[in-house]
Amino acid sequence: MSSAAPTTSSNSDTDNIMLAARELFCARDDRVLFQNLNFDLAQGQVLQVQGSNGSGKTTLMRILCGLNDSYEGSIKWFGQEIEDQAASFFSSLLYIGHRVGVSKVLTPVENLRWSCSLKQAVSDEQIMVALREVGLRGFEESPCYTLSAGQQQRVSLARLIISPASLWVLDEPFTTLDTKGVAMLEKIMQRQAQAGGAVMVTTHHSLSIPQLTILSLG
Amino acid sequence: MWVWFSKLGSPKWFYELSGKWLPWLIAAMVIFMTIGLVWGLVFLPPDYQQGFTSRILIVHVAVAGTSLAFFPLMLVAGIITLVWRMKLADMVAKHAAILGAWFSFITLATGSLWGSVMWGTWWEWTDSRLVSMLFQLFLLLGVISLRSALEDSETAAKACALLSIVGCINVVIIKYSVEWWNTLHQVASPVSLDPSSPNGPQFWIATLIMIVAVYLFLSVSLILSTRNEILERERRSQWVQDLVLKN
Amino acid sequence: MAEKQTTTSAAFIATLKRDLLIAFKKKNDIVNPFMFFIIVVSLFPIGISPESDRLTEIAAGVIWISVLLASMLSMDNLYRSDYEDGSLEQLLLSPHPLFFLVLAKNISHWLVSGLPVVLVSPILAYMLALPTEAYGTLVLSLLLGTPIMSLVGSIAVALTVGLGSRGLILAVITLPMSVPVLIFGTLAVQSTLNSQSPVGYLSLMLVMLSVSVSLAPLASAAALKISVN
Amino acid sequence: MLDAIQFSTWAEFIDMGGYGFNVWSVYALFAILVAVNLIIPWRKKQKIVRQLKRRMALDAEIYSEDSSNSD
Repeated sequence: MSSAAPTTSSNSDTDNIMLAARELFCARDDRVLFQNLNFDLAQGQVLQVQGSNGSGKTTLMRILCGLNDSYEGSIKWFGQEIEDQAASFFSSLLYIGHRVGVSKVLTPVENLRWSCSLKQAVSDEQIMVALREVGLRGFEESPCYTLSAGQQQRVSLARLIISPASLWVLDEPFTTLDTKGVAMLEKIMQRQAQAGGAVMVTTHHSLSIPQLTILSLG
Repeated sequence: MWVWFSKLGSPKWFYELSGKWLPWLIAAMVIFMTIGLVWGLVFLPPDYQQGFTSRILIVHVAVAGTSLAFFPLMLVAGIITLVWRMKLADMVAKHAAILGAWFSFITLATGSLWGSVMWGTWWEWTDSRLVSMLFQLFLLLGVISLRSALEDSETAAKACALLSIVGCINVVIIKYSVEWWNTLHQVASPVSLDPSSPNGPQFWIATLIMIVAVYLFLSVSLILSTRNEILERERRSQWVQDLVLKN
Repeated sequence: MAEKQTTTSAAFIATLKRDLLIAFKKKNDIVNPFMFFIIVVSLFPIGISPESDRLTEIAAGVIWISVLLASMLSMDNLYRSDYEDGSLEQLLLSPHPLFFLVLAKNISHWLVSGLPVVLVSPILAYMLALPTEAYGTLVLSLLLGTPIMSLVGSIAVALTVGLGSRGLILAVITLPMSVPVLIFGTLAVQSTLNSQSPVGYLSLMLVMLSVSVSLAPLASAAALKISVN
Repeated sequence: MLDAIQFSTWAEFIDMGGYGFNVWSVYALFAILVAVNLIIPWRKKQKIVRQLKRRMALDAEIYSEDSSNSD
């Protein structure tokens, strides 16, 4: 199995580094997924993680979120260990994984009301506006099992609009989206970068975002 | 290519250290077990109440006493696995669960062989030791089946560690609640003889020797299994490959 | 950026409301274990004896064991759909202590699965010829015992949530753990029948409940983290 | 020492004061416990070593083929 080549993004503005990963090593049973992986994620940056199937993209994303703790190395949040400031880190973090976190029996509004209120107070108007923005006007009150996979994905993306989180970790958010949806998500990500937030995203799409840097895993 | 960068130190260290200790442990085990068994079977005079069935007790008490050590052992291993993430602790815990189930089962079987003479019945719900041993066996089987159900070895290690900790607390609660339950159901209890009823000093010395022998056996068996586990899990590492070539 | 962050209690209430909402939308998950409970209890007189003397003797045990089995069935849904649709990951990534969020899920589970069983138990007790003076004790003991089972069972459910085919592993893990609750629950009823005071047993169950409330969600939270890993 | 032996004949030894079945079953169970839990790990070790050797031989073969092909 090949190991990941350490590809450090060459970002000049080092003052506003949000997330700094150093010498990450992760092995699953017998297989080394990546080793000696270093990268920084600065404010205003969109970092696209690339790599072939099974190269550990999803694992890396989950490690950064704290969902997976079987790794070695250090990950620092604004220069400090994440464990020392877990509350601040988790309230600034928004993660959307392969499983988008949308309950099928609930309506989009009910889903968002819960998943957003885990982090911040949210009003129904905010949710309505966000749903309209992701193109789900008219679907607000229909249970999610009546929606298509792409529409369910859009429900989860509405959280990006509502949330004030400064760090977005998005694992394959484009897979079920149509071309309009892709353009919309790119726009939202760009807006986040301009507002001083940061995005980490895995996808095989080539993104047209000016703030883009690429991190390749083996 | 197969460079395995994880912390090799501790399993390798254990493998080498246990390799040095093993012959001595086996020798001690053989000596103690021979003395205990020969004494128990040939020399021990019959008990004034129990006759020759006191010979059952020598073995039964030794196995039963030792089987109480498994959950505390798994508790400690579980805490080490969860807090310090030491792989070795999980390897020990994995085989402790299996060996513990064996011990619990043999305790139950020998206990009922003794009971069939002394109580006139193979199974006695009013004996709290038997009942709580039965539930200890169930809990151990639960840990074993959880491990076999989980595919990812790291998840399995942590999950079983947590279940062992919960299980250990539970075994204690079960033990006391079953004892309590029994004090209330002992109206028609046939238990006139306790395994701990007075016996001659010879009996106690023989039992003590057997307890030491059984603990030695436990250590030997656990060490052997753990060494196998190390070889399997670390099979990619250089030192295991060197070791195999030397054999 | 500095928008209002929720307090832990708001997140707790939001989780509680959401789980109750899901439960009411998926009525089968509530109704089936409940029906199972009633059916199992009704099978005992047919299988053992319709004589009321015999039934009186076994009533408390039958109800308690049926409750155990029914709660086992309903338990399975506690985290599974959340695990499958990814909501569990969102729960784990909340800035609030996981203890309270897990507790909220356990409470909502008990409200829809444990409480109905407690409420219907006097009717079943009547059908099993339990003397009237023991109804109060039975209901109280179930009221204290069913949440303990939800809380402790939650640990096992959390440990097995990642398994594709769980089969009966949940029962194998959880049922032995419910022995103390079963013992004290039935002893309380029995002592009332013998015209003794059940207060001792009930207070012991109260102790067990408070220990479970304070420790079991911690273990469940740890188990969820392990399973989602 | 020999005085302490509790039996004068083999039959007595087997009989164990009438409890022969129980006493000998217990010792048999104990023997099974000890034997199984020593033999299983011992056999397993032999199996592991055998498998490892085979795999290493196979790896070496593939490696030498690879290097000869690349020449």
